[in-house]
Order: sequence, then C-alpha cells, then structure tokens
Amino acid sequence: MPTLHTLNRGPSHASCLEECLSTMANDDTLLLIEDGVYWALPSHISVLNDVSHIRALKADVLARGLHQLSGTELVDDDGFVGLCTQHDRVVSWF
Amino acid sequence: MPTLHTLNRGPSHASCLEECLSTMANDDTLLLIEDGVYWALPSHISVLNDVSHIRALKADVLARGLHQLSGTELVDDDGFVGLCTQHDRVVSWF
Amino acid sequence: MIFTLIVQASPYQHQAPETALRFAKALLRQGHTLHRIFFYRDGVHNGSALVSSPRDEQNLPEQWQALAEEHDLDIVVCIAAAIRRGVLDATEAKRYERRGDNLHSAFELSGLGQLVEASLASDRVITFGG
Amino acid sequence: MIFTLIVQASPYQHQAPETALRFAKALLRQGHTLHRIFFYRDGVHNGSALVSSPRDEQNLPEQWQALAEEHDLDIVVCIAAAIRRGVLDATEAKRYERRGDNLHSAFELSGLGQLVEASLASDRVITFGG
Amino acid sequence: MSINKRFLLISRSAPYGTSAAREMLDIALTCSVFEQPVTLLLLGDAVLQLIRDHRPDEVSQKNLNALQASLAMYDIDRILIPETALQKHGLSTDQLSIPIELINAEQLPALIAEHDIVITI
Amino acid sequence: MSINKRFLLISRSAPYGTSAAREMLDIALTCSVFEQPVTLLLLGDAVLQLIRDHRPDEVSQKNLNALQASLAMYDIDRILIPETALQKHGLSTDQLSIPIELINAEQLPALIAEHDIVITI
Repeated sequence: MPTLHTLNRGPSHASCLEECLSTMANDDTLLLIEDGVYWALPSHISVLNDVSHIRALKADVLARGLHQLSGTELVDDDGFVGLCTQHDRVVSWF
Repeated sequence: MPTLHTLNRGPSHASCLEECLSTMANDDTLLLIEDGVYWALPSHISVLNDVSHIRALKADVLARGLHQLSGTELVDDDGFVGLCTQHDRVVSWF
Repeated sequence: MIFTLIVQASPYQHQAPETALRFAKALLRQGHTLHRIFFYRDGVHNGSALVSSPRDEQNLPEQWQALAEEHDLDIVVCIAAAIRRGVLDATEAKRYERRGDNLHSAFELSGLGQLVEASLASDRVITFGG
Repeated sequence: MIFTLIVQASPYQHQAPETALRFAKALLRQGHTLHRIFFYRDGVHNGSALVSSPRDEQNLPEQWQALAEEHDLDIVVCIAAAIRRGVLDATEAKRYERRGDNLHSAFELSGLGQLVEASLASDRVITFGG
Repeated sequence: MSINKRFLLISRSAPYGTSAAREMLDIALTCSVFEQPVTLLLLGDAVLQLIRDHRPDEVSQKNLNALQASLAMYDIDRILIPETALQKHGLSTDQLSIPIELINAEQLPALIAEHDIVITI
Repeated sequence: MSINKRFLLISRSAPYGTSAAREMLDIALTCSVFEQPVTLLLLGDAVLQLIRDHRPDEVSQKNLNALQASLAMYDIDRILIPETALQKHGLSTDQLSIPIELINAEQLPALIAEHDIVITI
C-alpha cells in the first residue's frame, strides 16, 4: 500500500513540496533528491514535521556540501532502488 | 531611471514573484507575460497592491481565456516594445 | 523486480537524467530487470549523437548508449516529442526531408504506446523530471 | 533604438522562444534595430535544422531563419552551450568527430563574448527564459 | 493488452507557458487507446488548464480546450481537482471547460493508493 | 572594447540541480575578460550555491566552489546576497565559500538602478 515520493526541488519551490505533502499518507516515505535535499537543512526541516519517513539521497547531499546534515537518514543509489521495491508505487515531484 | 520587469511564472511560483517585487522601485513597471498573467486574476491581484504600474501581455491573456480580466491594462507586442523603450533597462523573472 | 524509467528532462541543463542513469546502474547491479527507459519531452535530447563534452565532464547520451549495449537495454525516445524537438533517426529524417539525423544508434524512436506497454510489463515505473 | 535579445529556453517545451519571436517582429516593425539574438542554455535548440512540426503547429527554428533572412539578422548560438547539447555546425561536427551537423544555416555558433559585445552595442538587452 | 493497470497522471503546470499540459493529454489518450483506465489529477496551477475560451492562436499554439473536450470520447471521465486548488484561483466548476470531479484534500492519499502507476508531468 | 557598461547577473537557482549556477559564472567570467564591471546578485535558493565543501564528483559534475574561488582573480568581487535570503536558509557568511557582500532588501531597487544591463539566469 505505501507510496514512495521523490522530490527534487529546493525551498524556492514551496508549492512543489506542498502538493507532494498533500498527497502523502501516514506510512508513505519522502525521498529528497537533487535540489530537494535542501529541505533537510535545519531551517527548513520543520515543514516536514508530519512526514514519518524521510530519506535524502547521499550523492546529492554530499555534492551540495551538506555533509553535516543531521537527523535525516541518507540512502545511496542502492538504497533508492531498495525503497522503490519496498513501496508499491513511486510518485515523482519536480 | 525606472526599470521594466517582466514575469512569466504563475501563482505556483510565488518566490519568483516575491523576488521580483523585492527588487522593484516605486516607479518601475511590472509586465505580466506567459503564465505570469494569472497573477492578474481577482484572487491573486492583491499581492500586487504595492506595484503602481502593472501591465499584462494581451496575447497571453487571450490565449488563456482571461478575456474578462478587469483592472489590469493590457498591452500588445508593440506595447511591450514601447515599454522597453520607455524604461532604462529590462529585468526578466522566470 | 521489473522497472521502467521515464526521463523527461534534457541532459546538462537538468540533473534528472544523471540521477536516472545512476538509478539504472544501481538497479541492474542488484539484479533487477530494466524493461525500458522511455525518454519524453525535452528528455528526448538524451538520445542525441551530436553531444560532445569536455574531457572532465560526462556525456550522458554516450553513457546511455554504453549502458544499453552492456545490458542489452531497450531505450526508446518518444517519436512525437522527438520530431518536434529535432531528434531524428534516418527514417524520420527522410520522411520529413531534413538534411540529416542525430539519434544515437542505441536508441529507438517509437510512440507513447511503448510507455504504456512498459508500464503494464513492469512492477515499478519511476519518473525523472526537471 | 538598438535591441539585443537573449533566449534561454528550448522551443516547444517553453513558450519563451515564441514570445521572443513575436517581440522581435514587433520591434522590427516599429523600425528599431535588432543587433543580435543570442541563444543560450537550452535555448540553443532554437537553432536546430532538424525540427519538424505538424502543419498546424509552428516551427520555431524555421521562423527564426525566415526572420533572420528577411531582416539580415545576426542570430548567434552560444558555442559552449551548443556543443554540450548536441547542436553543431559542420566545422564543430568535424572538430568533435560527430557524424553530422544540425545547425540551421542562418545561425552562427560563437562565444559568450558575442553576448557581451551585443550588450555594449545595444540600448536594451531583453532576456527570454523558461 | 490483457493486463489492466490503473494509471494516474498528475499535472502541476499552467497551460501554454510550457508543453506539460499538452503532453500529459497525449499520455492520457494513449492510455485510453490501449484500453487502460486513466485518471487525471490537476494540482495547483494545473487547474488553470481548464479555464474556458482559450484563444491560443494568439501565441501560435493548439487549443487545449479542444483536446480536453475529446477526453470524454476516449472514455476519460475521471478528471479530479482538489477543492482547495479551485478556491485558490477563485474559480468555480461552472467556469471550467469540461465537467470535473472535486476531491477533498483529505482524499488525495487514498486516491494515490488506488492507482498502480502514477506519472507526473 | 571601449564602452563600459555595468552588468548585473541575477541567479535564483540552487547549484547542480540545473546548470544555471554554472552558466551564470560563465557569463560573469566573460564580462570580466571583456573588461566590463560585473556584479552578481544571488536571490532565494541561489544563496545555496555558496555553501562550502561541495563534492559534485558524486553527481558527475564540476565543482562550483572552484569556479567561485576564481572570481576574485578575474576582479569579480561584488557578489551580493540579501540578508533575508541568508537567514531564510539559516546560513551565516562564515559558512560560505567566498567573501560576499550582504545587502538589505531595501537596497535592492537602487542596486538594479545602478546597472546598465541586467541578465537573469
């Protein structure tokens, strides 16, 4: 039943995240990729308070100099594939 | 001295408009083009309250079925060129 | 598991195709099946044989080609989207009387039906957009 | 007045090039001078000679070509942006050993210096992005 | 094709500024040709696609209203819009080009869960 | 070239997700090569371009920090960021890769007015 949502837009694209969140069920997972990883910055993470399962793509976090992001679990590309298999469908927000 | 600002993104891109507005001087003009013309809808126009000079590009208004937009002065392509000549520089927001 | 990927963004300008490439490599590494990669919208430019990159930058179309050859992948560029954007194989170049073609030989031009068919045949469909 | 236009978006996917075309026609109609149109980023695809459009849709690259020929315009495609995106003239196709070229003959590949030079020579520089 | 999967196409884009609206409809019609049930969900600015009386000849584009009108002929009759999106733009259903189904924001997660394939565009 | 014009380049984009940051720097360096004074204004997510310790080899891209570090050698030393943009992302100037000039939001209209050519990217 649960859905994996990926999101690749940064905080300037607030409506992209809002629309993503509006479709998320409690047991869904949000995977932040590309510019979406900036939502995991301490100054933005609170908008994700209602999301139980948050992951961020490791390559994108490292690429952008966000090594010290705490609190958000990182997944590598294999983990991304794993998340896809563990959820029934994937919805991409961009 | 005054600047012409064009903006081509719709209400989903609120930060595009916000950043545009943050750079506008009192005597500047805002020209809404392409998807930017939706800001002239009655439900959105109030965010432009502080802008003294607002125009919308006629072709884009008509293309999108917004013929009954009232309150916003329309300019055609010749008017767009005219606005460029009447201002010292043009800043495009997209 | 059987995957299909949809790539909707142009390479270089958007990161999405690079993310899709890494994802494709990871799923193949794990032993999953990649039924098809379908390139749509400006994503059709991933099929260009004319892209060149400085030596220290990656060439996405060539990487797709190499991956497809290594794993015998079906990489399809949407024909309707491609023709409007100037991505042609020899057949279409002739049909539309254009002076040449530019689709990398590993790619195939085909219709949106290939997207629907792939969705039916796959366990997961993942979109990469920009 | 002397104008230069910068077009940063790909045709068909974005409306910006079509807006730029209408703007260019309007300024020429009014007797202004169009010093140069500079195509940058995915805007380089405006220079593709391989785009085909159904009869009831417009072909932007052909329209640019027609306008340039009618008014003897200087329409320049950024060479660094173009090579990375697979838009080549015969010289670059040879230099990079690609199998063909696809730049419409009315366009010229050149460097960002042409953008700076045009800005200096013009009264107004207008960017069309998407 | 024998297997049926339920397709959900999600659009977030206004019409004409980009080709997204047009290219979503192209996927929808293809699903229908292949006899797959397809639902359209229009979020945010995508609601604006359904305003009536487009005159896109002004910007040299094809009329999306005409394509929208053809959806019913292809048995695509589930076009969903969240009430909040309509309200945000100050629109009411009688201003739209085709009949749509209003959905409460709370129903969106269930909507996603009842589809097999979700394609955003 | 003899005529001098003051160029202002405005970016609104985060790095790496699109090529905008890179292609803005390419214009900036070209202005400098042609001996034209150029100012960079980073708004919104563009501030994130200046976070330190990028490792873009992870996503097969070139390091923007390195390009940013070369700006000073090209006499491009006016890199402006609105205080509000920095605050929005919870960043302080000492977390950034290169020295920048903070600007009050109220000064932005005057900044635009003091430049001849404004290019957004």
